[in-house]
Amino acid sequence: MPSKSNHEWLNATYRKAVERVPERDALFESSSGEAVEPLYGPEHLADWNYHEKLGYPGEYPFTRGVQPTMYRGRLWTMRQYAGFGDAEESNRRYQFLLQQGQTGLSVAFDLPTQIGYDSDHMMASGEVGKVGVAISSLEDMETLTSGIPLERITTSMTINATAPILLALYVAAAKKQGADLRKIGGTTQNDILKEYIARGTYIFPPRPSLRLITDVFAWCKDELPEWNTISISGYHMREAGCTAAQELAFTFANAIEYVDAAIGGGLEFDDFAPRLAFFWACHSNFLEEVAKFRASRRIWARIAQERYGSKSARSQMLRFHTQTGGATLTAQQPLNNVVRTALQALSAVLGGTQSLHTNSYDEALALPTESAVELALRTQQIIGYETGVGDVIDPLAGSYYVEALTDRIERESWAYIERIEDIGGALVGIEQGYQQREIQESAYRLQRLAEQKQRVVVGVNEFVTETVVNPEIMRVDPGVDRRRAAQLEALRKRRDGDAVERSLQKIRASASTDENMMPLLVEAVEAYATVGEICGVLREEWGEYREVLTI
Amino acid sequence: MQAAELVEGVLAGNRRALARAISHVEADSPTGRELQRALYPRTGRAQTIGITGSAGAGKSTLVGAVTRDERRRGRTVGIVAVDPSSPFSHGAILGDRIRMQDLTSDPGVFLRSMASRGNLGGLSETATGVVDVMDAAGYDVVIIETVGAGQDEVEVATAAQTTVLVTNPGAGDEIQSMKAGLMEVAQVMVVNKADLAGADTAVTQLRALLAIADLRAWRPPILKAVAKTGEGVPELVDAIDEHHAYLRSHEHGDRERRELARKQIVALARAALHRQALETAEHSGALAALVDEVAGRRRDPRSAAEILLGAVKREWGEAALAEPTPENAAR
Amino acid sequence: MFDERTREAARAARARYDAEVAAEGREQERPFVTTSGQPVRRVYDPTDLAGLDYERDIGLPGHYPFTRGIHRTGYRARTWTIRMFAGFGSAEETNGRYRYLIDHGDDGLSVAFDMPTLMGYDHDEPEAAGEFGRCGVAVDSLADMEILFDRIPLGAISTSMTINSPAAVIWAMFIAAAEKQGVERGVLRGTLQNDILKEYIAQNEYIYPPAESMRLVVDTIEFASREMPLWNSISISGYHIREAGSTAAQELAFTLADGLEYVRWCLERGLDIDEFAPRLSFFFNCHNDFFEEVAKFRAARRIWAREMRERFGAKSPRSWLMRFHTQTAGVSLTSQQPEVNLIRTTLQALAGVLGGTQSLHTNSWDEALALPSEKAVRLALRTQQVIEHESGVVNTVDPLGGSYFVESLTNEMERRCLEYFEEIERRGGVLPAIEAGFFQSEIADASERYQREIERRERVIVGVNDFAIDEPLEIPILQMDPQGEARHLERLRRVRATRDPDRARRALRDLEGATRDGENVMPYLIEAAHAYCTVGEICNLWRRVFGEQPISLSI
Amino acid sequence: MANQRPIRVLIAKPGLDGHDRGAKVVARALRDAGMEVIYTGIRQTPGMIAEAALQEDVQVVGLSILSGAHLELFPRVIEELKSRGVDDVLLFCGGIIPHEDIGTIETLGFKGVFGPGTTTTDIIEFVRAHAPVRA
Repeated sequence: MPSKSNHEWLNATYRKAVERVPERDALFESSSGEAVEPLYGPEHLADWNYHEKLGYPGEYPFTRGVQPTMYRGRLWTMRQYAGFGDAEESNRRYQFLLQQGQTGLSVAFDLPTQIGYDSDHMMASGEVGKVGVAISSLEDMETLTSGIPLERITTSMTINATAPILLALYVAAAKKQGADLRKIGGTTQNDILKEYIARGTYIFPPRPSLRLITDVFAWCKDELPEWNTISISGYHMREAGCTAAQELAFTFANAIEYVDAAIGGGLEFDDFAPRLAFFWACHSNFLEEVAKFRASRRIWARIAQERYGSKSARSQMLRFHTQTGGATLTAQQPLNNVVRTALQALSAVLGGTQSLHTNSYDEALALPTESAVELALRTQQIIGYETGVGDVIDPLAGSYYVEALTDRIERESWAYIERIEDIGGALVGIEQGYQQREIQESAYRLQRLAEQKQRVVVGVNEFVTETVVNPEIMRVDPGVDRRRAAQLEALRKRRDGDAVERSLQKIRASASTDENMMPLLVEAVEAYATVGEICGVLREEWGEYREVLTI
Repeated sequence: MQAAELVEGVLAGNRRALARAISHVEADSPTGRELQRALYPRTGRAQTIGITGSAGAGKSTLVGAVTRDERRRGRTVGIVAVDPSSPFSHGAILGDRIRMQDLTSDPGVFLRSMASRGNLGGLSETATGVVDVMDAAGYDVVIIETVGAGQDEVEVATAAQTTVLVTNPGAGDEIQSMKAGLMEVAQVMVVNKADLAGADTAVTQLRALLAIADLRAWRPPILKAVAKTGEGVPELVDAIDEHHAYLRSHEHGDRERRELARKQIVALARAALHRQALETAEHSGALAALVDEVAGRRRDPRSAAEILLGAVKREWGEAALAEPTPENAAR
Repeated sequence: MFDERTREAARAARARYDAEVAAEGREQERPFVTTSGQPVRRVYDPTDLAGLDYERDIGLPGHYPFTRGIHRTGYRARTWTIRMFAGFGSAEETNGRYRYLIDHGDDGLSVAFDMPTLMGYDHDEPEAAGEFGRCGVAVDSLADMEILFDRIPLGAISTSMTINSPAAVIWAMFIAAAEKQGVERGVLRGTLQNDILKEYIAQNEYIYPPAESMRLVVDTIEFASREMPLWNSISISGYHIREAGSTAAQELAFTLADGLEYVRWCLERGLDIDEFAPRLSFFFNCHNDFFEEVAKFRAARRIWAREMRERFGAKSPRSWLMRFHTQTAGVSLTSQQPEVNLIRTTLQALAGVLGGTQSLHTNSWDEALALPSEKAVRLALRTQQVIEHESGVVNTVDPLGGSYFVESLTNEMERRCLEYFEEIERRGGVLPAIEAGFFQSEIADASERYQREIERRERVIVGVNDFAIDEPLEIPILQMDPQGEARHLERLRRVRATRDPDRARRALRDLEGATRDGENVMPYLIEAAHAYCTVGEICNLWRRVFGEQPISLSI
Repeated sequence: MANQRPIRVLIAKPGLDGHDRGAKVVARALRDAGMEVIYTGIRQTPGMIAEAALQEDVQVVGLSILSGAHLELFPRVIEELKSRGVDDVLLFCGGIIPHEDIGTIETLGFKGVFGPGTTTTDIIEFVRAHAPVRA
């Protein structure tokens, strides 16, 4: 231990130095607005116990990583979120990405698909294929996955309200490929609670939505054992403006809600918990993000062990996907985004992510072009192959600052988790608008800081250049609406209408029971019932959720 | 659009004219006054309902549910939803349309959001006028929903014929501490979110309070409802209808309608007096001088207030002599 | 650091964990090594820091041994100087670029000179043919300097000049230009690279034999310590050693060895160490291997502090602390898929900042193809600004301090550096080692190993030996002003025709006398600069006096 | 105070996109600048937006969209407004809108197109400068 304590040093030496050359007029704080001290040293880790806090990779509490070998065994999965237009166009983009060295698929669906409208529905007008691919029926799913061996490539699907239906479609397509369902790997986001909080693609009220989610848990346990049934996501809450600690806390509060629902439905924690996955954002505050990832693993291990009495290490280890911060990208001087994304990607890797999506620099302007997507992928490859950071597991462990920050984020997160418990859990919080309000407060604060230039955003409120950026942008084929409508019309004529009707009636009947709906959904999509038709039936039975005003 | 054109439009049920007319009334502009004068004789047809209660009681959801029920009964509905203005910026966020999304594309419904605009009573001074314009535009039912805090709950009673007080299960403490006045202005009471535990307790507590209140012929019914699912809402609308019928037919009805008119006049006059008195005081310069004296501890605030009032009275005395019309007093 | 019990527990747990991983056999079968070939373990924990003493080895920022940085306030008072190296074509064009950079937030100038200037030839000499303005700006006389810094307040901005053999000459011209602006030399801030030893080792832009070159360097150091207290008289550079293919450990060791050599020469001249040592500065490369680079910077400070205090007995803390400039690695840039270089530069810049650099140049993504375009340079500048303003790494000092891996790697870098010091000593010191080609062959070996790894694809270079694509390049290439060279030569002709011939002749004669008599040449050079003597005239004078170093020296 | 008329603004998100951070930050900033903001929430059809603009008699309509469907949805909002005779409101929009679409959107009648990174101060000033005065 040093003879001079940090405290003494601050009071004597540091203060003197600051009198001579004052600190920059800058914010020395974390995303939660907590002060960052000038220096971290051994005294910050005074009561700190290595084994309690860190341990070894692959061992409780998994702070240092979930696999014993981490990236020395295999690099993270480079998984670029993509999808636009119709199934055929998106299939072409996937083939391109796989050729470029991407190692997993990540499907973006368009808003009508996410909200349960077929492409020819009135509400879908203008939105078909815009933010993702339009999928209404098994026919589309077959086209989407054509030429992609589903037994070997894992697929992540960003889909929530309609997740069970899209999963049913994926399974049906895999069966048609002749794949062994026991080998099918991938993830459905399937996280409805954060939709109510931040992302907005909900359909039904919370209770029936939770039932669908636990149906997926239970069904996959037996039928699709390699599938990650849910990706409990902090990403969108972070994008909506919350802090790093809130991102963890709100996500874990949601996780607790799902787990409780599943246990309430008769499942055993250790039976389904190994298939729970998480999804974090990675924003710009470099070391805070690393600390966040590390803290997240420790918190989940504790929740699993202490709250749910888990016996299995596989249930205690938090596996997560990361996406760099979309909200940090700027439309001004868009190439600066390459720099931001590279730094964020490095954070995620130092934090031990299992898979990673790097944003393209042009995404603040439009859908990413192919060359921008390629550059985003190269970012990961450079980190993976050229920087050597994957050669050592958890290389920042022991850093006074990083460990202190990891502890602090954990502490802040627990405080929020407890506050939500006091309210009555995540769902009650959502209904009261608690999480929404907290997020908006943080978002507003960030906006104010930027406007007062206390927070510099390069190229936006400082180092501004007047030149107009007009890069080549990606446009979805405007004919896609018409093409889709024709496809659906033809499909509806071709398929066995009675079989569709029968399968929909079964779904309607099961809506008010607690029967597992998954087999019925698989049956319906195999009869070529569409996403919109199935959701239409459920809308009639369950009604629709309406947002809570929280501003 | 000029006043005459607006009057014609409102009476013909033109929505755009109605919206613009409301803006004038809300702004208390000369056109607004003209409109109120022209339209008032054409009002009185609508059933007007005030919905009040504390924040989070579920008033907006209940308004939606009541509206849906009224629509099922074939009545058209105008809604005035009042939310608070920020005391600092005077701005407001008005979000009631969110909870009534399905109603906003129904041609039989007209929803207007209003900010309280920092009036002393909380409820916009002009809300009564807005209700009247909707009445004149031919809506069968006009519902006014208010911000749920403070004195405005009392004031809502002046804007509508039937006032519905909304509470929740578990609001025991709140019910206990309710001002007697509030109890007395409500003609219907409803325990919303009655699917939660404690609904019956709340009903019992309300009943106990009513027992000691100073009531006249009408005894407010106490109902239970779940606005979110619509449970109990038809019964609530029935109760409102009953009160409406009571006002029309019962011997006390006429007295109560006169009472309402009196309250409306007094409330408006009080607000106007208050505002004008302060304006006059500031204008005369008397206030600024008194502030100096009180701040300097040379005079006590109470005497200062009396002096101020004297100054106002003197100014008004002269003005009243010069132009003794009723309109002057109301300006 | 940690008590024995913690370490003991960690040792046991670690052994168990290592055994488990080995049994599982899921790790890739490849050597896990840094670019310096140093093996890295799969995981680092307190056991790796046994024997590390916080106070002795890490300490506080702004305190001996400066491992955590030289400023007590780190980047909380002032962030690093953003210093973009630039220069091309004629003085007019380069002056335009400087003013552009300053407009976009550059904090300090950094001048690149063209080959004739670097080699001490005027541009109308036959040796200069075809080389005008290619890799830097052409400067022959004070007349060029005046244009180069036109409308740039030299008293307010710091200027770094990458010049070695003719460093004293160019510096004299700079001082003269400032004096013509009305700025006194005593307030000038900046850096002269002036590091001749690494020219013999790696970059080969030397003119005179080592001993004579060293004398000129000592002259400048002496002059700076007496007359220009804010000036960094030398920037002892590992950058070019690294670019020539050395490992990080070699870069560190050879550079510090050079630094110590300069100190010895100055002491021999009779200078007081605490008078000149505070003005010595360093210049490092920052390459891809992220943590090794951070460790290199931290180790460099610690080694230098220890050498200065323990070996040379410097008393002033300002003599102990190592200040350095960093440039991201030019050799790491690829001409294939060049946009990808932006990512490399970003990561390297971050490592430089986490290592606590005092100033930073970030390369432009198009530099593997041509001189950087204006937009590419701006983006390189933005890279630093994003790190500074958005990443939060500047909020606390030495944020990686304490990391088992980083501290361990720092120790390892120090150990390897000290091993090289011993090796160099065994060979009789830096100059004999240069003459024997020791450094050169060490670098050549390392470089060859690196190349072999790439060719065998043991080392992946994204877009080069993996993830390659076949698409034509569309890069906006910087076009130099075609009239630049003619304009420059016309100016040179005019200078010779219009200067005071007697003053010029006299200045050169006096300079020659001072050179032969072993007097400090700086005052004579400044007079020669004012007299509009040219770089070529002065350097050729010295060529006569000192002789030329044959180029056969390196292997 | 009743004589002071705050500017009334409608902030709406057309289409199915649920990312409402920007819309809410703007709504809040306009509120803090003393305006009355009618906030409709997400998933508004062009008809709902136009109807709200009519009933609320706003002076200003601000639309936020990030899904890229602006060229489809904005013209329909304009159509719906016109069909209701709402022809005297100030229109602005924000979101992810490519530079090359700005011209088209302006031709539709949008007076302000605000991309990412716009300050709320800019939007407030814009609204104050251009909001039509209502007698």
